[in-house]
Amino acid sequence: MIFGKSLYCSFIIIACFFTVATAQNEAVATVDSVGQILPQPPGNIIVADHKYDNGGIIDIAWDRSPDDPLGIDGYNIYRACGDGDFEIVAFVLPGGMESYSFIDDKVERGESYRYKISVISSGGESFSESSVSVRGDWEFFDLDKLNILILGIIVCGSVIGFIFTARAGRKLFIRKISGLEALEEAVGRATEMGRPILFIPGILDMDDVQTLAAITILARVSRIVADYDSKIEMPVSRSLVMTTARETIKNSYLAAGRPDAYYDDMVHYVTDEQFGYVAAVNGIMVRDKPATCLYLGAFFAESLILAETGNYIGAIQIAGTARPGQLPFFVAACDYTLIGEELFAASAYLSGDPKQLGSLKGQDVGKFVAMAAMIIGTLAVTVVSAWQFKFFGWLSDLMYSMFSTN
Amino acid sequence: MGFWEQFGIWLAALFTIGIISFLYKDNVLYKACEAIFVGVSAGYWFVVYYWDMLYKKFYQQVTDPVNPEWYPWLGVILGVLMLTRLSNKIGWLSRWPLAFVVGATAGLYMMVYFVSNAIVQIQGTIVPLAEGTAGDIIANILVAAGTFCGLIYFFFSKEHRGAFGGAAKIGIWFLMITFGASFGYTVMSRMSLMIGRIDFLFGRWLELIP
Amino acid sequence: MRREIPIAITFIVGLAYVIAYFIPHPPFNHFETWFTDWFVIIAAFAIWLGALNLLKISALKIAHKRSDWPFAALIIISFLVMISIGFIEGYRGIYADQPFQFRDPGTAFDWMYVNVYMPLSATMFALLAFFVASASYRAFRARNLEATLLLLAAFFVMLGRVPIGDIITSWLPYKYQMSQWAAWIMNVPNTAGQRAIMIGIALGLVSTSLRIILGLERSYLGGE
Amino acid sequence: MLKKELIVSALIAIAFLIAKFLLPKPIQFSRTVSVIIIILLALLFFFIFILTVKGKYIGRRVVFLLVGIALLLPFFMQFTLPLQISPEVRGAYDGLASLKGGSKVLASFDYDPASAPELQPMAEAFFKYCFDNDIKVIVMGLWPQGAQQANLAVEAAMEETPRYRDEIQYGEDWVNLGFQAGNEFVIVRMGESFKAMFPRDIVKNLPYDSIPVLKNVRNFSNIDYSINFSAGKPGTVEWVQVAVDRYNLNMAAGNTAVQAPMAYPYLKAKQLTGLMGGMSGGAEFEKITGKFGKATTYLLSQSFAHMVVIVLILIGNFAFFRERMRDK
Repeated sequence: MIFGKSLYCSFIIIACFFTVATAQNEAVATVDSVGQILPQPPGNIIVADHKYDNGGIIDIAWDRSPDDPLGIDGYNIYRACGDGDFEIVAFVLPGGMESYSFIDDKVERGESYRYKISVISSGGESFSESSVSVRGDWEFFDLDKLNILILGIIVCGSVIGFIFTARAGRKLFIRKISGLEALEEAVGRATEMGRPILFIPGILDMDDVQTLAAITILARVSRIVADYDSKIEMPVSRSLVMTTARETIKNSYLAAGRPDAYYDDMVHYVTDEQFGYVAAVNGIMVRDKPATCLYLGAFFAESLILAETGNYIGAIQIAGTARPGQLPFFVAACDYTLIGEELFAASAYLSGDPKQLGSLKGQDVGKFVAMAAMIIGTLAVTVVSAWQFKFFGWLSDLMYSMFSTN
Repeated sequence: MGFWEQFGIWLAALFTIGIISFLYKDNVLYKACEAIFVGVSAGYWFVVYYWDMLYKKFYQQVTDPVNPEWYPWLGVILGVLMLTRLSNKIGWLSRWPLAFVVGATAGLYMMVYFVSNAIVQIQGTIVPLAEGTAGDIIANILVAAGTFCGLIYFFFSKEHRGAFGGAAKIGIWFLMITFGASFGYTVMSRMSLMIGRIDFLFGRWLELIP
Repeated sequence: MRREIPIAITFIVGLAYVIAYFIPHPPFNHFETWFTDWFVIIAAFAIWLGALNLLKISALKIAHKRSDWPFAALIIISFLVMISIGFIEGYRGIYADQPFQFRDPGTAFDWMYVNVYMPLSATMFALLAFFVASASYRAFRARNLEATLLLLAAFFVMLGRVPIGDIITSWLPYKYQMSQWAAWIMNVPNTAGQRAIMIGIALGLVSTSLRIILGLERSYLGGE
Repeated sequence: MLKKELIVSALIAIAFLIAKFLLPKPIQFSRTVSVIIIILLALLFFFIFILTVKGKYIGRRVVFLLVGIALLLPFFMQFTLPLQISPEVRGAYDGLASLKGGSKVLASFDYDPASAPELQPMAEAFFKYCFDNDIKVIVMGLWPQGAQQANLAVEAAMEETPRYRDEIQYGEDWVNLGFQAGNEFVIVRMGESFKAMFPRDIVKNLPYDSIPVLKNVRNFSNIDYSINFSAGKPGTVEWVQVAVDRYNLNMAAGNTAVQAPMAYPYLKAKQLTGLMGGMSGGAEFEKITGKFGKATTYLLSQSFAHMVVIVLILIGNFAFFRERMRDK
């Protein structure tokens, strides 16, 4: 019994050795000399230069060997450079897929390569045909992303374009944003009541665009505050935000001609930890009873706690965030809420600076493009699919490819 | 169960009760828990930043025996510049790393959001409306119309009046339903978290839960 | 110079990311790697600022014997305990025969994490369950049409996402049961609303980022 | 004042100690007792309703107590709730079920223990399903604590099904690459090479190339399917934006309920194949995979809590409308 098994094994080993040794000869035998059935070779080998890379990658794909489902050991990938000999570059384990792919990233740019795939099973190894020769090329620009470049140029171009139009002195109309209209009134009320204004810039660091938006709004708000001779209080949860906010407020006071009224402790760091921070802010709210609370930036679970406490102390509350999950709490509990894009628009709006307003107009062009694309695309696709109206086929294809990302 | 494991469970139970006691009123136990929390969390992040960022991303890369990298040094220079904040005199130097952080954020987010949030979502709305059952068709039309009206609400350069104002109004309704859905899910999430704590307190600690 | 160099840095770094998106080969594809690593290294330095600030504030409280100074002392102690454990475990792990990481299961750091940090943070988070309930009772009112829509949507989603919703509506065919209503709200109006918000946010973000990269928006450097 | 506080604390401590050492364990209510409790709760709410309509709003603490009771008592009751599988969860399951043995799944654990009640049950069911169906799992984390949660999930699966301890080989059937700092940038760089981001695993500290399951895994193109358990940022949004949109990864997501609504547009735009939202998503996933766990147990409490919130909103609004009617 044992003797039989080892004999059987040695036959396989010899057979394997034999086939590997004669690998160059592309001789594909289905049955070898000792009656072992060789696996059927994989077929349909497709080799292509990896698109839009540095030239050092070649993609290889092949259909599985018909014996794959019956149990094989795997596939060997052989590569030959130019007219050279084939060498093993990789071994791929079977994965039960219909077709396999491999990315060879060890090729030289500008050289041509041929590939061959072999399948290995207990019956031995059998080889596919050699593939066509492919050169590893490099492309400068990723043409798959051309549509994104075009759309990007349209949107960014219109933003920049309107900024320049506005700079040239053309007057641009911007609708009222009620939450921001109320801002000045809210600051005024705080001044009348002799109570501070609380400014919370969210709980994320300077690496979030919402925090950046909040800081730009702070620049305008603190200017109003300086003009009204009111008081601003700003606990923050990030040290970077603290230093940035201090500089911002200092500048506003300088611009308002009241540098003497500024002091560093208007802005103070509490802790990075979300709930530790919220607990501290809650304490400040209950103790100092600010007349106006502004929550602008990136908020998470604390939105509810802040808005509820603010409600409880009877402050005017204006909130704004681009996090849809927190908006309901602000909408339900605050007097005014800036929703999503309005938060980003706020700084431009408040500045009244034509350049900044121009960028809002540019954003509207982006929205217009989006809406136009939605209408045209949807109609074209609907007409094509519902009435098989081929005439619009090109249009629906165009819309799809224009907004595809792969 | 070893001593440390048992002790840990008792400690965790104490902290859990300490925090929950805040619901009754602010008290000494809660204040102590909060202080420990602030200290431990600050320490936790300090250590994690040290090992995962300074050690892994800087030290290990520049001292790699096979191919040491040079570029992390530049990051360390920027990081040290950050610390100039501590000085009033040269604190302005910290604007350099800040400018780097802001620029990287702006550049990356610009592309990422433009592609995933704008382009892909616009592509997502381009679907044949008249396909499937009557319910599907209504749903398709509602999604398209809702997105459209929602975008109208965000238009800044036109007054919300007349038909345009009407569409903006419908847009805000869609937004409100969206917020309602978010609200519902948020409630769900918060309740789940409390369930997790109750399971710990009454299950793992008191062992009362089957 | 104090203003120009930062603006130049922002411009170059921002532009490099945009270019790297479209041109996928050296040197541009290295930028992402480099910038990522620099970014985290800067963050690792920045936390020193925060930690020092925290220690300073707490130390001042103790020095001035403010009313809650024992808690300030507790903050300092727990901070120091945590970082000592973290550093000891980290170095022990590096020089051990079987190298391990400071936070691997079985280390003292992991023990602190599981038995101190985690129960505290999870319970803090869980308190929101109670606040949500209290706010539901006192704050969430159907004051106008918008608020009514919000509450109705919340009502259907909350009921539909748990089996009770379907039990209440079990007399209806499955298609019209509560979970289906909730699914419909999520898939139709919620998707539309989320999409409008997402597209709007994307455009707002592109425009804000553009203003920052071009140096038109520089309040992060301290005002105009 | 302090004396009163001390007495209250002492009483609470004694109550807990009694519960710990003297009560019979575990406690289970029979069906009749459960029904009686539910009826009593309903009566209590009716009483609150009457009070509120009369203009006497109950205090915050009473509301807190009610919520606490509603969350706690269902743990001791024995009802099984009928559960329907939603198409979102089915989508996530179908993606997994269509994989053949030996397929490679990338699982990113982007949450911390605070969100574990919602996401851990999904993760456990996921591992159990993969282990039973010979699906290879490559674990990583964008949150520092995520990779630890994955270890806990595997440990829990092995505790429950001891045969896994023999059948499942670390390194061959699953691997934990650990946490890597850098948020979405990590995903960007994984698009080029996994190895550059994760030179070694974290459980046995083996070099990337020596791990059998990682053989031939260079980047996302060698991954058959992926799943992401996410509680915030970085998480599903980042994965979709980078891995799915740039590298065409097939992906399903398990999200906390707070996150889930934001993921729906991605689902609708087919950037995600499926979505499991919160505790109920987890329970559905447990049901469809047949790997029952905590989410199913928790669901009764969850249902009770939702009912409490809804009833409170209704009572509050009823009182609000009555006041408004009276004012007119």
